[in-house]
Amino acid sequence: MPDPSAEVLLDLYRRMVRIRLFEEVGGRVAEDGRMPTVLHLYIGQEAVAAGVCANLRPDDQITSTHRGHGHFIAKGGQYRPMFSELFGRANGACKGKGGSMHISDIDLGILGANGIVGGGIPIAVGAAFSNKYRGSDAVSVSFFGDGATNEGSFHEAANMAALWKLPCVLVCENNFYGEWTPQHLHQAIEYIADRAAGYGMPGVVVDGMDAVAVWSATQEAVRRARAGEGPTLLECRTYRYFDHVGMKGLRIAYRSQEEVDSWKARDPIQALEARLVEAGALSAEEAAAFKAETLAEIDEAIAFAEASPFPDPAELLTDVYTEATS
Amino acid sequence: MPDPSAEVLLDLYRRMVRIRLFEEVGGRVAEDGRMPTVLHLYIGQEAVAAGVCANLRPDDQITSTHRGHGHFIAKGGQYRPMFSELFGRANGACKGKGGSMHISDIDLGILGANGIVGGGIPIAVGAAFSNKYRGSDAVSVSFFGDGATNEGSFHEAANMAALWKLPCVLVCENNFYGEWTPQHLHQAIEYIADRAAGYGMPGVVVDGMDAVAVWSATQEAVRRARAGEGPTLLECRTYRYFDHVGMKGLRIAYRSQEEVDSWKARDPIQALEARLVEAGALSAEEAAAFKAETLAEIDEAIAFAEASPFPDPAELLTDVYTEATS
Amino acid sequence: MTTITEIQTREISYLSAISEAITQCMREDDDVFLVGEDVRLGSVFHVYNDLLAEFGERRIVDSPISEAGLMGLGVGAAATGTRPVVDIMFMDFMGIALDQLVNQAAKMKYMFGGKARLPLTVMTMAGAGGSIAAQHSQSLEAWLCHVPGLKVVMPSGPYEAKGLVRSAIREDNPVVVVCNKWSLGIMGPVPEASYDIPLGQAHVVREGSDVSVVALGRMVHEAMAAATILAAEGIDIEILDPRTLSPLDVETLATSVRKTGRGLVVHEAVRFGGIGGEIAAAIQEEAFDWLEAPIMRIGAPFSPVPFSPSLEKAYVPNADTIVQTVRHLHARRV
Amino acid sequence: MTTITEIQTREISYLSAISEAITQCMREDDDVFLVGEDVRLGSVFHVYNDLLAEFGERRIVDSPISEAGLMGLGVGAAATGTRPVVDIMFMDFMGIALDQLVNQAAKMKYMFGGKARLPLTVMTMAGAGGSIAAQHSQSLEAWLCHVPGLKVVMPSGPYEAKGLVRSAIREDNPVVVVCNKWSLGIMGPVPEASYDIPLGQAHVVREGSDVSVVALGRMVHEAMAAATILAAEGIDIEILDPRTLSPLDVETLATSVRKTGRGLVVHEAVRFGGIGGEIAAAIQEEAFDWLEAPIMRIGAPFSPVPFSPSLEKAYVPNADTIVQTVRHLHARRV
Ligand SMILES: Cc1ncc(C[n+]2csc(CCOP(=O)(O)OP(=O)(O)O)c2C)c(N)n1
Ligand SMILES: Cc1ncc(C[n+]2csc(CCOP(=O)(O)OP(=O)(O)O)c2C)c(N)n1
Ligand SMILES: [Mg+2]
Ligand SMILES: [Mg+2]
Repeated sequence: MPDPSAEVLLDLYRRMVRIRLFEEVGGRVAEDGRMPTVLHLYIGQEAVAAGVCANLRPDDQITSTHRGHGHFIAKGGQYRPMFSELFGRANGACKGKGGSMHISDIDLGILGANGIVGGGIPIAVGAAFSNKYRGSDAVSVSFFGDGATNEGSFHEAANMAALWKLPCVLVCENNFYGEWTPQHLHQAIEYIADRAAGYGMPGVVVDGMDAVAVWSATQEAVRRARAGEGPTLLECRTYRYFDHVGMKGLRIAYRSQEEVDSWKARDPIQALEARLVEAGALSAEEAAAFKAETLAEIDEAIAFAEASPFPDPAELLTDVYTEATS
Repeated sequence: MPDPSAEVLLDLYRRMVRIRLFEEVGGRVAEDGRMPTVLHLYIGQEAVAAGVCANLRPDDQITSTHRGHGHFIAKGGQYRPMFSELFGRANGACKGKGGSMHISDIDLGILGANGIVGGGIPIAVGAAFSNKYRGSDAVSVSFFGDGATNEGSFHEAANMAALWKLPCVLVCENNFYGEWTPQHLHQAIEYIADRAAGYGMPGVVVDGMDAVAVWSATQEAVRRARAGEGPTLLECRTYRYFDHVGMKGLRIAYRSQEEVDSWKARDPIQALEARLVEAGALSAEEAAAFKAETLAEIDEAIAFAEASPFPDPAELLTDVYTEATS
Repeated sequence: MTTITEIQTREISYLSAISEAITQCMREDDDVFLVGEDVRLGSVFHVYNDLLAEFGERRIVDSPISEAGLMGLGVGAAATGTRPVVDIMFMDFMGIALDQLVNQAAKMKYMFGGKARLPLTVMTMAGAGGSIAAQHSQSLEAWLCHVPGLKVVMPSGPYEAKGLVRSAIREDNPVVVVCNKWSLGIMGPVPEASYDIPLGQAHVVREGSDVSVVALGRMVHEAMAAATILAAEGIDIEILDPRTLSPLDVETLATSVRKTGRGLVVHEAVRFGGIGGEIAAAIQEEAFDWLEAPIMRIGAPFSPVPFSPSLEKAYVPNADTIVQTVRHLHARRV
Repeated sequence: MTTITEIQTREISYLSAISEAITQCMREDDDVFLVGEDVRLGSVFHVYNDLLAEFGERRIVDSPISEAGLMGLGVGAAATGTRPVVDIMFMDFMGIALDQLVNQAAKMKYMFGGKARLPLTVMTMAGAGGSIAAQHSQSLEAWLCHVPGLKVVMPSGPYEAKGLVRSAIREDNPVVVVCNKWSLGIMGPVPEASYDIPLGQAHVVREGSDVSVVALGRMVHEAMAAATILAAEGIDIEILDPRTLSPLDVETLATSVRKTGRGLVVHEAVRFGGIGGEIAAAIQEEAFDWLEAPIMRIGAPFSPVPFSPSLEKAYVPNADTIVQTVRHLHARRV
C-alpha cells in the first residue's frame, strides 16, 4: 500500500477537525439546554469516520449509530441541516422529525444514524445486496460499536454478507465500552476482528486513533468490496473522551482518569496535524485558519438553525407513507 | 481419555437403538395418517443424542429442536408419554397440548423440543446460569442444527455462556442441511466449530456418526462445564437419512443418492453393533433380542396411546397460567 | 370499473394466485426479487415452487435462517432502489424480525423527514387448524396494525390473494401480506391478467339486512357457511371482508352496521387484544346511534394454540361459532 | 383490608418505589436476581443505582447488548428454579426480545402440559415526551396483552409501582411491568413495608357521576388534571386505573360505565390497534344497555413519535385532549 498523498492527509485532517469542532460546540450548546436533545459525542473517535469515509464515493452508502454525527459529517453532511435538525426545526435534515439519533441524508448515501444498537448493520448489508443486484459498483459501510457486536443482528448480517460476497465493509468502532460496561464484561474475547473467521471473511485490526491507518485499511476493504471479493470486518480500536452521553463528565467512575489521559495523549487530530506540519504540508497558521473558518461556519449554522421555524403541528402526519405507487 | 468400558458402549448402543426403532415405527405410523402430526425424523443422527446424553445426570438439562424425539429418548423419556403426546392424547407427556415439536419432560431435565430454530439455545444458557446461581453443579446442553447457527439467538447465547463461563455445552448437529438448503448456501464456512473462537470458548469438531467419539468429546466438555471452566461448542458432523420432514422420501432432488448412501455406509448403529460383537460384548442374539423387546415396547406404547382418551375441550384453558403465587 | 366476471378468469387456488401475482410482478419489474428461507425450492408451503425456474438464483434468493437479518436486508434493499419481497415462513417467527420491521422499515421514511421510499413486501403465513401447535399457528396481525408506517393486508381467497399481493409489491411502503396456510387449497375465479386491489378498501362479500359480519381472512369462508345455515332460519347476514387491515376502511364497515343495526367481528387471532377490538370500537363510534346491540367479537380463546385435534377444534372459530353468536345478536332486544 | 392511609407511608418517587420493591423482594428471596444492560451501574434511568452495593455482582448482572439472549436467559433461568427480573431498557427494544417472550416464556407451561413454572418479571420503560424520538418513545403494551401466557401491568404512580413490581416478581408467571420513563420523578405516598397489589384488579382513582375515564399509566395524572378543569365546568368524571392490562378487570370498568352511561379510554400508545380498542369493545359489550354515547378513545396519532418538541407536543395525549373529548362526550345526546 503506497503512503497517502499530502492531499489525502489534508482531507483526513479536515474531516476530523470538522467533526471535532462540531462536537465540541454542539456538545456545549446541548449542555446549555438550547437544544431539545442530548448528544452521544464522538470526540476521540474522529479518525474512524474520517479514515473510512475518505474512501467512499457519494453513491456509496453508510449506516450509523446513536453516535452518528461524525459519520454524517465525514460522509458529506453539512452543518446547517444538522443543526436545524438538532434544534428540531422544520428545515432540518429530517424536517425535525428524526433528531440526533436518526440524522440522515439518503441523497448523500447516509442511511441514518440509528437508535437501535446493531440496527443499521443488516440495513447496510441490504444496501450492498441491492447495489450488487442492480449492477452498481457502489459499496456500503456499516459503523457500529463493540457492544453492538453482541447483538444477533450483527451476526446474522455478517453471515449473509460473507455468504453472498456482498460489497460492504463492517466497521466496528471498538471504544472498549458499551455505555459504562467495559468490553471484558460484555464479551470474553480481546479482538472483535476474530469474529470474522466465523463468517468466512477477513478480520482486520486497526489503530483507530490513526486516521491514516484507518484510511489504508479501508482502502483495501473497499477495493475488495468493489471488486466483488466480499466484505471485511474492520476493528478500529479507539476511545471516546466524554461519557456515553453528553459532556458533563462522568456520572460514575467506570474508568480511570489515567486511562482517559493515555488515550488523549494519542489524539488523532493532534497527531495528524503534527505530521502535516512536520511534512510542510500545513502551516500552523493554515491550521488555525481552517479551524477558525470551521468555527465560523458552525456558529453561522447554529444561528441559522435557531432562527428557523419549528415544524407546524400539521406536519405530524405527513411523511408517514409515500403517497404515489409506482 | 481412556477407552470407554463395554458398559458404556452397550449403553450408547441401546440408546441409539431405542431412538432408531422409535423413529422407524413412529415415522411409519405418522405417514399412515394415524397420528395427527408429521415428524421431523432423527434417523442417522442417533450417535449425537446418545453420545451426549450418556454423559448427563438426571438433573442436567437439555433443550432440543423440532427434531427432538431422539434427544427426548436419550435423556430418559419413555415411549408411552411420547406416543400418547404424538397421538394428541390427554395422558401424553404434555397432555396433548404440546405435540411433536414441543415434547418435553421438565422432571427429566428435558426443557422441550422447540419449533423455533435456535429458540432453545438461550434457554439452555439460562438454565446454566440458574444452575450456577443456585450453586448446583448440574450442566445444561443445547442441541441445535447447522442452520440454527445463523440465528442471532445462537450468537447472543454463545457470547453470554462464554462471558460468564456458564456450565453448558452447545451441541451443533451439523447434518449439512437446513431443510433443503445445503450448508454452503447458508454460511461461507466449513467448520461451525470455528465460530467458537469468536466467543472465547473451545470449538471441537467430532464425527457425529461415531457414538463413542461424541461420547468422549462430550465427556470432556461436560467435565469442563461442571468444573466451572465454561462452555464448549461441539460440532457433531452427521446426516439425516430421510427428508426434512417425514419418511416419504425426497420431494425435491436437493441431494444425491450417492451422498445419502455414503453416509448410510457409516451408520452409527451398525458400526457400534459390529464393534460390540467383535469385542464379544454383545452377541447377535442379544442384539436381536434387544431390538425385539424394544419393538414390543413401542407397539405396546402405540396401542396404549391409541386407546387413550383425547383431552377434554375443557382442558383448553388450563395450564396457561400457574395459579398459586409463591 | 370492470368487475371480476367481465374479464377472463379461471378457477385457481389461493396458492397459485399468490405465485401468479409474484410471477407477474417479477416479469414486469426487474427490481422485484424474492428472498426467504428455502424459497429457491418453493419453501415449505410450495407457494414459490415455480419461481426459480423462471427467474433464477439472482432473483429467488435463499436466506440463511436469520429472520432479523433477512428483514433488515429487505429494509436496506428497499431503501436503495430495489423492491424486495421478503418471506417470513410462519407468522409465528415475526417476533424475531419485528425490530427491523417496526423500528426501521416502518419509521425510516418519517425519521428521514420524508426522504426514503420503502417498497418492501413481507409475505407470511398465519392460521391454526392443522395440529402444528403453539409456535406454528398464530395470527399476529394485531401487532403489525398497531405500527404507523406499515400497511397490513389479509387475503381471504384466491382473487384477493392475487390482487393484494400485486398491490403490496407495487406499493412504495412496507406492506405485510398475512396469508392463511390452511387456505392455500381454496379455489376461486381469478383473472389471468394482472390487477390491483386497492389497499384500504373493504369489500361487501354478501349483502344482507339483519347483522353485519366483518370477517377476516379465512373467516370469510366460515361466515359464508354460517350465512347459509342462518338464511334457512330467516336470518340474513351481510358479510364484509376488510381485505386491508391497516389502513382500515371503517366507513364501509360502519355503513353496513348503520343499515343492519348489529355487528359482529370475526377473526382467527386470539380475541383479547386482537384487531377485532379496534374494529368493534371504531364501528360503535361511527354507528352508535344506529346500534340495536353491542358490536360482538369472535376470536380464539386466551390460550396458546393447542396441539391435540380435540382441543384445536374447540380453539379455532368456525361457522358454528358464528351461527351461535349471530343468533344471539339477532335475538337481542335493546 | 388495610388502606394506604392507615399504614406508615412516606412521599417517594416512582423511581424509588420501583427500586424499593426490587430491593425488598431481593432481601426476602435469594432466588430473585436482576439482569439487564448496564444495571450494575443503575442503567440509564438510575432506577437500579442502589442495588449493586447491597446485592453484589452475583445478583445484579450486566448483560451484553443482546436482548433476545437476555430474554432467553430469563426464560431458562425461570424454568429452572430462580426468579429472574429481566430489564429491557426501552420498551422500543421489545421487538428484538419478543420471540423469547412470546414463543417461549408465554407458551412453555402450556406446551409442557402444565409442567413448567415461569416466575419471570420483565421491567421496561415506555412513553413519549422528551424528544428522544421514534425508537425510544413507544408504548407497545398492546403487543403483549394479545399474548396468552403473559400478564401485563402498567403502574401509574409510586404506590402502584411498588405494589405491582412486587406482585410481578412474586407471581409464578411471566409478567411484563410497563413503566413510564417520564413518570420516574412523580412523588406519592408509599408504605415502607412491602405489599402486593393483586394483579387483575382495576382501581377507582376518583369517583364521579358523568363520564367514566379509563386512563392507563401516566394518563391517570393527565385525567386527574382534566378532572379539575372539568369539575369547574360542572362535569364530574370518574377515573379508573386498570393497573393490570392483562388480565383486564372488565367488570370494574363496565360497572363504572353502567353508572355514568359514558366512557372514555385514554392511553399514550398509538390509538389505532392500541389496547384501548379492546377495552372500549369489552365495555360496550358489557354495558351496552346503559350507554348514552359510544365509548370514545384517546391515543397517539398514526405516526412514529416525532423528535421536534413542536410535533411531539401535538403527539402525546394530555389533559387538554381529555377535557375536549369529555366535553364532547358529555354533550352528546342519544
Ligand atoms: C437494541 C438496543 N439496546 C440497547 C440500547 C441502549 N444503548 C444505547 S447505546 C448503548 C451502548 C452501545 O455500545 P457500543 O455498541 O459499544 O457503542 P458506543 O456507544 O460505544 O459507541 C446501549 C446499550 C439501544 N439503543 N438499542
Ligand atoms: C425461527 C425459525 N425459522 C425458520 C423455521 C423453519 N424451519 C424449521 S426446521 C428448519 C431448518 C433447520 O435447520 P437446522 O438448524 O440445520 O436443523 P435440522 O433440521 O437440519 O435438524 C427451518 C428453516 C423455524 N421453525 N423457526
Ligand atoms: Mg463501545
Ligand atoms: Mg441441519
